[in-house]
Amino acid sequence: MTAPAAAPDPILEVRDLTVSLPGGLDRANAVEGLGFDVHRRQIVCLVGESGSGKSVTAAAVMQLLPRRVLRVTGGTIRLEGRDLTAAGAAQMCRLRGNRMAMVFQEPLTALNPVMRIGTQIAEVLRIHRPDMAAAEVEARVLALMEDVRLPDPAALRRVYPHQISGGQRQRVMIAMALALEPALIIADEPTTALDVTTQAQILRLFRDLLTHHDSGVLLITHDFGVVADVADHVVVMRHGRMVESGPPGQVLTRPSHPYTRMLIDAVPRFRFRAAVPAAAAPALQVSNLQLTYRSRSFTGKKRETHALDDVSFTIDPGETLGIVGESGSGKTTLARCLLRFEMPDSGQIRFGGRDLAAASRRDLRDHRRRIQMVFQDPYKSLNPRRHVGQSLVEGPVHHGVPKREAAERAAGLLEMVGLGGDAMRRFPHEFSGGQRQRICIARALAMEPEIIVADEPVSALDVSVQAQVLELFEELRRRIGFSMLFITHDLRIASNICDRVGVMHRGRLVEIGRTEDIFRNPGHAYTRELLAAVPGGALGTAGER
Amino acid sequence: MMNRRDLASLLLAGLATVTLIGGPAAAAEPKTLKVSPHASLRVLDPITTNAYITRNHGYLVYDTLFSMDAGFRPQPQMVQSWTVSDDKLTYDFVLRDGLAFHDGAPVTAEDCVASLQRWAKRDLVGRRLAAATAEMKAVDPRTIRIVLKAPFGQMLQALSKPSSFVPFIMPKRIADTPPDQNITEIVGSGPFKFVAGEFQPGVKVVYERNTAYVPRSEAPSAMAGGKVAKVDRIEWISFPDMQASVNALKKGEIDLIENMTADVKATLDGAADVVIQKRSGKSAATIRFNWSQPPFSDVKVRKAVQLAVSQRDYMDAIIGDEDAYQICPSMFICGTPMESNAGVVGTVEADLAKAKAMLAQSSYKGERVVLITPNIVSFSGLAPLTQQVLRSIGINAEIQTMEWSTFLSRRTLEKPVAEGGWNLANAVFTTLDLYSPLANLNFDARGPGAYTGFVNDPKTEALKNTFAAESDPAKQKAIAEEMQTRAYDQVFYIPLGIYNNFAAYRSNVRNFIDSSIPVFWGIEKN
Amino acid sequence: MGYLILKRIAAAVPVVLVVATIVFFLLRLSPGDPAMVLAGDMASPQDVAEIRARLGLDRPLPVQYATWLGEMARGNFGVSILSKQPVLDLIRARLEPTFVLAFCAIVLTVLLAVPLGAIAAWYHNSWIDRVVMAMSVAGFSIPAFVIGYLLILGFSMSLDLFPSQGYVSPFDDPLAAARHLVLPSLTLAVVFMALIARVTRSSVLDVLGEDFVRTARAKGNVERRVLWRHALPNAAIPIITVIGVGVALLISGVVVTESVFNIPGVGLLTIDAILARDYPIVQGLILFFALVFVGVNLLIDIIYVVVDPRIRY
Amino acid sequence: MALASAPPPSPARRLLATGAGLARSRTLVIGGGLLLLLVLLSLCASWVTATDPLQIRPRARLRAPDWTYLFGTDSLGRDVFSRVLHGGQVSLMVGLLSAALAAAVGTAVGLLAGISRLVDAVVMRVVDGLMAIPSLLLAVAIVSLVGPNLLSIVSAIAIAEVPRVTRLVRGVVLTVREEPYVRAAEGLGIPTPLLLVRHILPSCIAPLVVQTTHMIAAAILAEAVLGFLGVGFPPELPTWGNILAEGRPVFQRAPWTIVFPGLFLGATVLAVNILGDGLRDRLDPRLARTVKATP
Repeated sequence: MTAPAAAPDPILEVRDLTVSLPGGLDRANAVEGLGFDVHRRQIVCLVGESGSGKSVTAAAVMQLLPRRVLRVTGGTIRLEGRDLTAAGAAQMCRLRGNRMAMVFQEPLTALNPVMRIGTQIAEVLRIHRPDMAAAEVEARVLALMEDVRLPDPAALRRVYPHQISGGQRQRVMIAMALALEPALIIADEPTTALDVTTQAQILRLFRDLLTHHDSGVLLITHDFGVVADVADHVVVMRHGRMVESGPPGQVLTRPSHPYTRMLIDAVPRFRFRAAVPAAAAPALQVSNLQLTYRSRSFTGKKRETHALDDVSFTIDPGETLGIVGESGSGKTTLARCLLRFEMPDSGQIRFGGRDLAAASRRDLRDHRRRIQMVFQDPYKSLNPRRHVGQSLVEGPVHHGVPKREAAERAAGLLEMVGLGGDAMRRFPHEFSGGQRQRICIARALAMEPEIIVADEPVSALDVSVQAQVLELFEELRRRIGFSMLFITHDLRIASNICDRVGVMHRGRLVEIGRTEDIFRNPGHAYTRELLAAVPGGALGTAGER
Repeated sequence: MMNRRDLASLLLAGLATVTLIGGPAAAAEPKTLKVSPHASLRVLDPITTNAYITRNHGYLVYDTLFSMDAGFRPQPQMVQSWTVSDDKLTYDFVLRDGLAFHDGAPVTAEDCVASLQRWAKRDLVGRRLAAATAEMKAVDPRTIRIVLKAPFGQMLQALSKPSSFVPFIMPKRIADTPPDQNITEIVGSGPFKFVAGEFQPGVKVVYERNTAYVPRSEAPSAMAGGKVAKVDRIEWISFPDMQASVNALKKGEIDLIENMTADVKATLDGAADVVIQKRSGKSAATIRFNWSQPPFSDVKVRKAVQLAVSQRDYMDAIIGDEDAYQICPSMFICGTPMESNAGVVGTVEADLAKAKAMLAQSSYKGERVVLITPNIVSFSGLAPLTQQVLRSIGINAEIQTMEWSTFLSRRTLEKPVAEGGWNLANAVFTTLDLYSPLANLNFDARGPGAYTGFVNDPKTEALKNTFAAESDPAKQKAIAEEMQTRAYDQVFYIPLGIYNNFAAYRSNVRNFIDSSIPVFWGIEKN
Repeated sequence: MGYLILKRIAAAVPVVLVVATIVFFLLRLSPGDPAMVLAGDMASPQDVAEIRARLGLDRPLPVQYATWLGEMARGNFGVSILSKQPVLDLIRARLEPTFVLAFCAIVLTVLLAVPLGAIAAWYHNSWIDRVVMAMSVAGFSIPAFVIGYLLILGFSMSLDLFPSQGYVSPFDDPLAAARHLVLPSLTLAVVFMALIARVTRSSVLDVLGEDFVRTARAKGNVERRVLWRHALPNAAIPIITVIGVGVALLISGVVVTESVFNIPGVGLLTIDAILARDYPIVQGLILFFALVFVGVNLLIDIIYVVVDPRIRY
Repeated sequence: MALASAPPPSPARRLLATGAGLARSRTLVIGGGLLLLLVLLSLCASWVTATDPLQIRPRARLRAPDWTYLFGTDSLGRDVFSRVLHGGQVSLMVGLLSAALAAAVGTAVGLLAGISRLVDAVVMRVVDGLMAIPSLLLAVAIVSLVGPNLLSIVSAIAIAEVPRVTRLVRGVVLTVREEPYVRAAEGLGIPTPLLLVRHILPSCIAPLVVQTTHMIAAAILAEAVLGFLGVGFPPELPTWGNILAEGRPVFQRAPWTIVFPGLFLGATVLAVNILGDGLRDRLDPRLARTVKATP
């Protein structure tokens, strides 16, 4: 229908797209009046915070919106000129996987767990090319696996999704998406669930594939780092509407909309703190901590996982020590050991003149008051059935503080973390994620701890909120002066908040030292690898002094 | 009408016959009678248990020296002839020809002596006989001699004792088993053979015709007369509830239901191809008192209850069908030789005013009395109605329902209620339990240790001894009447009326002998 | 696999031991005296005492327990008090009808309830879903004996399609056996079907919310194939688990069903034994049922490994 | 552990949960209403009918329903209507008490399992053992051995249900224990028993309520089955199980002796189950997931 314009025909043409929400919500439409194009061999990034409608847009294009809940009520979606909003169910089945394919965020759950990966890749071919010979299908599957650089395709196609790593799973997803050379690949946060180093590899793969294949990519992300790395065109969304769009160079460096600017400014970047003079005696001294998980597989083989392998470090009073590393490196286990949720096999945790690792149950109670934790997920770390006041008062009261006094202090703390005193009588679900994390911090502080262990305290938050919470940490530390063990996977965040930083890899602390020293002159190969993988390298350096 | 399933089972049965029996027998189609008995057969030894079902099983497999006819008279069965000495102390019994056990061995006098001795250790009448006996021996292979110490007028009644325990004759090697141990091999000389290989306790019992059996020439009458087996095979199939067997009979899945109440019978009225027959044997419901404990140790309290009872109310409430019950004050049951109305008090209609007056004179002070009852169907209406009767004259009665076995052990306790004892219990008997003044448990008046209730009346015991020695029927009757008058006066127990049960069978079944005990000779199936 | 089976068997031993202990003390500590039953109506106290001594009922409880456990371990489940036959023989003689009945009920359930549940999940909140769920609730709410009687009244007495009672072995006469099995299997299966349909529905609903189902759709699978090829195999684990746990339900059902349809199986034996206070049989039966339960669940653990590659022990 | 920012539940998703909950409350109303009606009828039995449920009328047995005897009379001439209503009191009480007992004991034991691994191991072995005994059989065995009375029947039915509750509660305990907010409370130095009661128990309430309603239904049925098998309450006590058992032999002759108590029993169990389903839809947090499932 549309007459070919001067520019090559877009593969995907979204015009005036409106997806309506059921009544009774804070807004009427999940997506409103959205329009953009995707061309061949082009990566278009749809970027925005949670609730911006970017995922709904992807589902709308695939026509995979939840039935009876979300409906396309306006606009057109054209795939290679065909209007998808008018396509029937059978026609959509023919198009999906064939002319357009999708890669999802969490590759573990997105793959059928009880089907061999080779079969899952082959399924796309079997559905859309029913007359393809079995040998041909097999050959194509192997070729695809080769294409996405999966090792040893012949063996790997017989295994199940749980037997391979996250990165490999995502490669399988991509192989499935590429199977029939679709015109459009939609990738919904394809790297969010992956470790940084893997994320970098997968993004590289996306870029490379465009040089071999003729597809266009619609990539959905919340991460401006990713945008900076791969985008050919950027669409920024907020509350279901497009805020701004353009080539990345323009949007990232000269954003025209204040919201975009705010988002970009909130992206953490390397920024080191001034050095703190060393103290005479450390607040906490960990030496030779060792923890090994043993399991026995049903073939009788023993499997050992060194969660902590000879870990030693100290934290000075008032100091923030960062622990960085990828998932499975033992960061969280370390935190759990410090709070004695987990019992180390050997080693010492010297704190307040006593060895926590050997403390009795009764000693433990006293110690737990002096060392408090802030958890990753603010949605799960407050008891949903108790109001905020109760959660804040519970600990101090239990340790002998009179109720009235504890309540007064709690109110003061809420004030301090930026929430009004009326927060005391409200329930956690009435607060946003950032506010809840503030409450969690207040709860920890209510115990007047000497050390706070913060386990990925901002990674579940939107970037703009992240920045605010990090600022809060800084401010509180200045005012109260506690020591902190700050666990994060994000080196940029670590650079902002940590005096010193330790790098963990497979249970070992491979390197520890002043943050700036480590990041500027990494001594260990793994640290170098981590630094190289930080997304949005361009942005990162831009933020550096 | 024959449907496919019948055809299939016929074919199958035919096939089985060919393979199992083979030869000429294969030509004739075996006649199998499928019966729903009143209970599941579990214990096979009729001397270790007094269960009716085991007794009925005994009548199929075993034979007896004498047996009782429809007029409650003893008739010779295995015995050809007998003589009594003039002093009435020596009896000689001669066995008839052609008697043989199922294992092929002939029946000898020795077998009979061993069997009688085993029986006499268990049975009440048997014990009485044994007590009166000086010697019992085999004079020759066909002659049994019993020498008495004192005259025993009930000799033939004892040897023909129809209900448990029955003096069945079994091979000596088996009869030598101690009477409290179950025999393991079921070999008799009766008209049917027990098929041990097909016996499944609680499921199925199988009997085959004893082709070698020589029946007497007389016509069958109750347990007496010629026992001619006319079906080849009898299967007793257990049913968990009555309704299931009624349905099975309606559908022709079984041929005969041996025993059912009037209520169940009513559901079969008008069913196609089903014949209903009123059974001549009757059941008798009773209230029994615990004499060993107050308040019923006081005869006035017992009399008060006696006056408050109406047999008609009981019969209407638990039976309902007027054709199926009978108001019968006779303690030896109407229709038997000893039936009499001597000494009857109250019973038919209640006289509440008189009852209350009697109670007022008694030692009853309004204390709680405990009525124990087993949780089985034939008892179900008795206890609630008894409670209602007692309450109507101001006796505060509580029902305690329990397991049959608990009931049995509980009612032997002579302790106060507070220590686990009891005050009242309902009991149900059959004609055969009660027609004989000697065997009638309601007249066990030995006091402590006697049959449950512990009736204590030496006068009655003395009367029974006189009765046992007496052989003149007229005098016997007079003694029985005296016993009944005494029992009514002292209120040994209260009879609540008697009722009939019913048998039902497919219309192709004929000649089901009307007997108190269901017997399976004479019966035919076309 | 061998290691797995060994390990599971080892884990089952304490369970069986616990059951044995519970059963022993439950029965021994209760009132009601088996010696009394055995002695009968007119026995003297001496008779009863004699019988009690012969059965070993007069010895101290711990001694009885130890003796009993030892006998059990040697496979001697004792002798029925009433019929004097070895308990093991009695149970063995009753196995076939019960297993045939249970097998038919399970097959019926899997063939009917699983598809019904899956379809209900697929048409979530539609009238089909409501009908299936209503049937399932009703199945839970009507006692098995009522269902049994209704089936007999309708299909046996009125329509004369099936026999009203009894059992014919399928090894003797398959046709007659089938006719005899239809109504009892249905009766037994009703509760089970209600349970399985329900679990299938919720399990499929859960799976339908999983990401890989979205992936399957994104690949261009038609909806039917998404349900049968992707959702159902993944929903299998909870369904199989419930089939295992449901065996207990089936055993309880067997007791009632066999009693309604007069099927000479283990269930009928159970009722008879309990009503007659036949201790050794009751003990043997409860242990037997526990073994069946443990065995079935062991089997299910093995099936897990087959259907779900993620599970390892 | 996960490095990703798990996005908070979108408004759409939250809306879905409440929306569906409202739609489902219809089942709550139907189940609750029906149950309320039946309970009221039973509780007010003495006002609804003046007839004594125990009064035997020798010359009015097996009367078909008419205006004097709404549901007819049984084989002893007792008024079935009065018996059914009065029987409801016992049956409902058995249902409530057994479910409450099972829930209480099961919860206590389940929480106990949360205290330490050793306690857990011991408790779970016993629970597994109880679980392996078919519940009906266990109940039949207990009642027929101890003797039938309210206490024995209620506890027999309850014992059979305890393992299920224990497993349910233990499952919740083990899951919730790992929740950060419980960890946080533990970190505050709250001792384990208080932790169990204050922070973990409330999470058990919703599934427990649902389970308890279904247990009430199961218990009412169990009482009926016990009655049917002849090991229930003493026959002189009118309960639905006993009324059904007494009607059994005369069923084909006097169907009203079975039909009316059967209807009441069925309706009550159905109402309780529907109520349970309604509650499940209302309270079960998994509802959110089921909504997401809609294609």
